[in-house]
Amino acid sequence: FLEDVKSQAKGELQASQSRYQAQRQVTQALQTELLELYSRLEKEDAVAGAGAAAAAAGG
Amino acid sequence: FLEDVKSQAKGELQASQSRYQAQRQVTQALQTELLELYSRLEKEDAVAGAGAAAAAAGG
Amino acid sequence: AYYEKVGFRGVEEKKSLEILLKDDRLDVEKLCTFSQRFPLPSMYRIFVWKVLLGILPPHGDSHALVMSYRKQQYEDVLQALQVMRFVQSSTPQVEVYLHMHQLESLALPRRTEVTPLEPEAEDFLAIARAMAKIVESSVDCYWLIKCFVNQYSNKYGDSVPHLPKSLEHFLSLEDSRLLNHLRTCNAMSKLPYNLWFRRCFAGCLPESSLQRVWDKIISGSCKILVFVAVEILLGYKIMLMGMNKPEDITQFLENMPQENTDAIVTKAIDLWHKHCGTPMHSV
Repeated sequence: FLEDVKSQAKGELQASQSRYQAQRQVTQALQTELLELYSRLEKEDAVAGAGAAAAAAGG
Repeated sequence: FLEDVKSQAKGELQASQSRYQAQRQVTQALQTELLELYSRLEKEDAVAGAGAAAAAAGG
Repeated sequence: AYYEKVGFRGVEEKKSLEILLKDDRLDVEKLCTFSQRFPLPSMYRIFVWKVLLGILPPHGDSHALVMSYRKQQYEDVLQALQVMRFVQSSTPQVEVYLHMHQLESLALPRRTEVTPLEPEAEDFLAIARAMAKIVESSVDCYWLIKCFVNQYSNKYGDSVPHLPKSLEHFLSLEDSRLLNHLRTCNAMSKLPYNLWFRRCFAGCLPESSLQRVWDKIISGSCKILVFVAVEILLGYKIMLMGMNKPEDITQFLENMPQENTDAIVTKAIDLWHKHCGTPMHSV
């Protein structure tokens, strides 16, 4: 009977842990995506900045 | 003793659940940030597009 | 009389399965044995698959709680993909399942790179398409696809490369003339092994026949795949004997007629029991 209680608890804990792990993988995926977006933004800002500087020098 | 095992199992499950909740808050925050970035990028793209169109019309 | 006997057996089998399913704590081993020996009644199939694949734990009392976790996990992953714009309302459901699985195994492709799908992803999609026709609820469907694919590669990954050899062996026992013909026209190395042994006949057999094969895979045998392949070859022997180009043979088998597949699967299961024995633990 004790084994029974233990195995039931184990089943529930495993499912709960799997839900937690998925959430961690979601975090990683979101972080990767954010990093990519930030580097894209930085590049665009640099290009825009260079463009503005060139325009100012030309004008 | 059985009560002991049960309460230990319950404790472990609760710990797992609260880890999940914490991780979930992290992903929620990341998702919000991501949504903001997307809308910023879209605005910049729109501005850049309009600028390019104006330049083309002016040239 | 034959049908009476089969019908009677069917009722008896269903009763013995119902007795197994009444337990507070399901005996997974006995459920495996049952599924290896008998066809699963369709009303219990999805439930039994979920138990055998560990989506549901043995304890009935935990099922509601565990299923709520499973559902939440499904929704969490899906929501993240929507926010990341990997998934839109126009994305076909099986591709949603694929991206969810990729995210969960940390293998989400970079979206900036438009790369053709890996063969594994194509296999996943084929299995997902078939599962989606068998299972209605999308939460159940995703979990079943994911656990089926994971179980298959973890448990049988090492055996799969040997299945073509095994097919050759059993075909030589059943019909050496057909085997010789296939060898002579160099078709043995070009049989649709991916479709048969990596996709487990998803996209090859109609779902009504396919699910009876998957019963055996889920409950612990990948060898059944070999016997299904043997019976397909035997079933279309006359056609195959008339073909000499290996590409014609492959082409025919990849687009196999869908008519007699139930009979093919029944024969395959009999042949499998004949060669590999029927599990005889008490049920």
